[in-house]
Amino acid sequence: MSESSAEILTAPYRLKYSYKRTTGPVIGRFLTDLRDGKITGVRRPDGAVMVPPREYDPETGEALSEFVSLPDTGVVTGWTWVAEPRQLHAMSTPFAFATIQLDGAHTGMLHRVVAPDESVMRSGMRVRARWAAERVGMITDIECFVPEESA
Amino acid sequence: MRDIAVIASAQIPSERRSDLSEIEMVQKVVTGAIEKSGIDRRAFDFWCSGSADMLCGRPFSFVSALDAIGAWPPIRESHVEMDGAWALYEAWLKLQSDPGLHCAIVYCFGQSSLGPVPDILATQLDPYYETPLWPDSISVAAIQARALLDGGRYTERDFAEVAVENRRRGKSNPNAQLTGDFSIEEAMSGPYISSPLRKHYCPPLSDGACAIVIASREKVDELGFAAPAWIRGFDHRVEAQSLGVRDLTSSASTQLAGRRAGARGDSLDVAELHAPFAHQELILREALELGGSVSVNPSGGALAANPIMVAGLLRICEAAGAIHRGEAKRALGHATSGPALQQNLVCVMEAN
Amino acid sequence: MAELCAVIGVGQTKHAAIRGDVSIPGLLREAAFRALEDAGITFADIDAVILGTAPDQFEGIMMPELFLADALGAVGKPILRVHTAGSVGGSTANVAASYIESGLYDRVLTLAFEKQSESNAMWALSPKYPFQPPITSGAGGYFAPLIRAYMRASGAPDHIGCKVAYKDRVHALKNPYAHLHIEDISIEKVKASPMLWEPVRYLESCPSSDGCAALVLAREEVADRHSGPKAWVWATEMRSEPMQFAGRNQVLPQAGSDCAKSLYKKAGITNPQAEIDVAEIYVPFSWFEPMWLENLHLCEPGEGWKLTDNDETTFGGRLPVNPSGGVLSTNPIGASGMIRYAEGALQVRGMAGDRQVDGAKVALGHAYGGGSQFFSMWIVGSDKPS
Amino acid sequence: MSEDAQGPITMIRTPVDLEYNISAGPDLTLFLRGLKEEKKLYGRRSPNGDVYIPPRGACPVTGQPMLEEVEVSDHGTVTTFCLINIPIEGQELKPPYVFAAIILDGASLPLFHMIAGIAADEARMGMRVKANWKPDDELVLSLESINYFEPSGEPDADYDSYKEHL
Repeated sequence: MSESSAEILTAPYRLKYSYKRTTGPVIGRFLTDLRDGKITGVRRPDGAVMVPPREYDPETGEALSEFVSLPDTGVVTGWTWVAEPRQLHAMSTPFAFATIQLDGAHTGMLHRVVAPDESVMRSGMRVRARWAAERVGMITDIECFVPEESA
Repeated sequence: MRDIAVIASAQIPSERRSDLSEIEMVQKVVTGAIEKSGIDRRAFDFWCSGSADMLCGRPFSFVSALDAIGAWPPIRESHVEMDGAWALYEAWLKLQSDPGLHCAIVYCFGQSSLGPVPDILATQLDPYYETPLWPDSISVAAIQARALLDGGRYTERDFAEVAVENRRRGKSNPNAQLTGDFSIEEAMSGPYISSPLRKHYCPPLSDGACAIVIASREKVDELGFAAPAWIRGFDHRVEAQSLGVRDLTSSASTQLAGRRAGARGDSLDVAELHAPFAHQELILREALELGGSVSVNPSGGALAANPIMVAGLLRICEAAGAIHRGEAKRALGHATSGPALQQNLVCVMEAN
Repeated sequence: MAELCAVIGVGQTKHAAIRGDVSIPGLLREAAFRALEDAGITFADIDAVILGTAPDQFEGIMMPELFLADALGAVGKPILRVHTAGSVGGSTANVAASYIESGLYDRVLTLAFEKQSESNAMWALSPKYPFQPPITSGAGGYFAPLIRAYMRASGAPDHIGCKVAYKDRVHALKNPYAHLHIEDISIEKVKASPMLWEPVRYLESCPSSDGCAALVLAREEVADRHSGPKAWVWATEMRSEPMQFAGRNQVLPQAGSDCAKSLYKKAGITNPQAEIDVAEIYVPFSWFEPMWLENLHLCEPGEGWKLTDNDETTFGGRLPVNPSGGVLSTNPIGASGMIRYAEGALQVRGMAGDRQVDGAKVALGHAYGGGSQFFSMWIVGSDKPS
Repeated sequence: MSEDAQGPITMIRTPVDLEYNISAGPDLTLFLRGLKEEKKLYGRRSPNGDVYIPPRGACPVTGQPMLEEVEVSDHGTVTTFCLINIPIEGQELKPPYVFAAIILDGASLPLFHMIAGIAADEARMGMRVKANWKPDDELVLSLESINYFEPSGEPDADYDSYKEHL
């Protein structure tokens, strides 16, 4: 068979798998509390509070275990607008990916912000968590954050 | 530190979708670099490659690449699941560690055409807190770009200038993919991919491969190689990943790696920076304190061609090429990895 | 070598089918802290981190060293990720040793892990991928025909595989970190276990584990100041060959043979059969013990199975092999090679507890991967190399 | 999702679902089209004269591009095999089945496929086999165009004739 006539074959392939992740005590504590409608951070030796909590200090690797309760309100510290959500995003309308610093926390948390449109979005805006109707112990138990005035 | 030089490299033109299989891509660049080096294939003391399985969604993709390089009789060989720039670092260190070794070849390959790269890269993030939200790599870079705008030192016009300049310079690079004369206005009126990142500030999706040969001073002398690019400093550093725990407007790891590699911005003729997104070049220029006399990305950089897992090593190939061609006395190649410039590598090279 | 390298710290997790009590960072940190504690240092003393793990599909995390960087105390430091298929645990330690041997780093932390319980190993290793032959049969299906070919060529009697499996499972009972502790193990029990990939039985096969191993390596001057026992790296070596080519001997691959010969030469070992006191060899299916003994020149060709049959590869024998229980007892794939290296280092440091081989001064660590095509090895000794 | 909605969360499920479009490359395309369109097995000759099947993009021994295509027979010799008794996730075949390395006449290295048409315990090294093809209208772009290999009735091959191909 002649080579020139042979168009290169292609085929779809789906990498689909539901990974099973054991959480360990710190991540597990945060997710358990989320399921129960509470947000929990962890305190670093210098007093700074990180949420979501990590098992260790990101600078030194030192183990952390002092949990701190936080409100579900905070400030957007950075964002981008996703005008056309894709299937993976599980969002039916445009939204923002944002880093959100909860009141009392010293680091940002990556999450979604749902706002009427992009023009509402700005760094420094106050937001409040909108909790998922059914909470199962995942980061998506917070469905998204919304502008505080509209909450 | 032992004197080691980059003496040859080869690449294939970056394309949106290559008809070549991985094996053929690797075969071409490896054989190309070997032929340019003048070293017999069997005489290489060490081989190292870089690639990432998740790009094709199949485990052990580097195993079939081994079929392409003539690994017989058996070779001393290793692989990093990283951009090829880190494979070069491993090879350079291997020659540093053993005075009995004199030459090594490094290769890498990556196809962005096989899978949804921005979504695949979301699997690099924290698997408990972040990946379940599927923040794609463009959104992540856009959060960084926004932080830069919020910081007030740069405006969107600066992003546009970087994009336009790289695509213009890329016109003279036969291996580049997305090049041309665009106007600032054109760039600034293009559609948003993830605001504030417009289409022009984002890299193309590319398939590509490249290979590079390094050799000791003894080997360079033996070959009578005229214009080696001597590696004078080589370092790589990482930061914490999470976007919420680091300053996205600067690159501490680039700064540290640059200092340790002796980059000294004012002393360089050429700097090839691996900045897939336009705003990242601004951050890197600051981190490396590049002065106005430095020619940045004469190749067009990653904005002109961005084969994933390859684009970093390509920067070192291009910087070394400037020395080989006598266009630079001192050149820097930089590579980045991870979300929003999390991990960075700097290689400083000099002419004889 | 530009610089001598020594192991000054060894750590590993308790390995298990599911380490349900830890996250991935938690698993790695368990091994890392044990190694650091053994070395008497902290993350702050480490200059670089080298991480190895097998395909990213196992955990579904692309290049996990990136998200793990802060958990491993690597912020502001170099971190490198090695992936050379099943040999990765060994090659990762080799790369880490080259960081030290280059003279550019004082102390390096190297780790290798797999948390296989996050997915399914057979799925992760052989997904149904377009254009690939439809017959996927798992690692056992790949290696079982090679075992048959070895049996045919060597004339080894059928019971050798069971004997190796029994021996390694008994050894594992002495190792508190081993995944499988089968208290009532017997040859009969191995023989009676189901034939999975004939000629390979269930109890002749490795398990699927969660686990991590970690080593702290140091430059000579630094190691000399360290008060604890050291394992000096006499030599490291690696070899690779293509998976398939015309005339390839997959039963006794040349890459393994070349690698071993070069390793011994670098280590100054002229008679490996006499000079090596203990070997930790990557044996995922029991028959690979005699196969690798031959490939590693630890016996004459065709004689590997006789060493096993004559109890020469257990405590009190000429060459104890896998006193830890080996890969047959513990197999977090990405970590399995480094566990071999770590166990060898523990032996020559005299720190192997109940599984200590008396008077072990020189140990071989071995790992292989892919289609018996990637090999990494090292020799460590109680004393500095002469 | 938590496994236990009431107690503390210790494990979560995080799905990955990524869609790829995989390319066969020119050589596998040649091979697969041969199976479907011509019921033939195409390999390629390497620069040192060996015939590789399936063909690949480069010669593993020399690292040079491969040369012309070569048709290989659908008859061959079992060089070694194993009997698979374990179900594999995603695998359609039902155990037990024989998985064998078969060196096709005219090829220089074995191809892996299933053996049927015999009792599983009758499989042996050196057995001569031939391809059992699917009907013409059921051929596919895959080795599944061959249902399995089955005994060809020829006498067993000498061990010496295939011992280099284990």
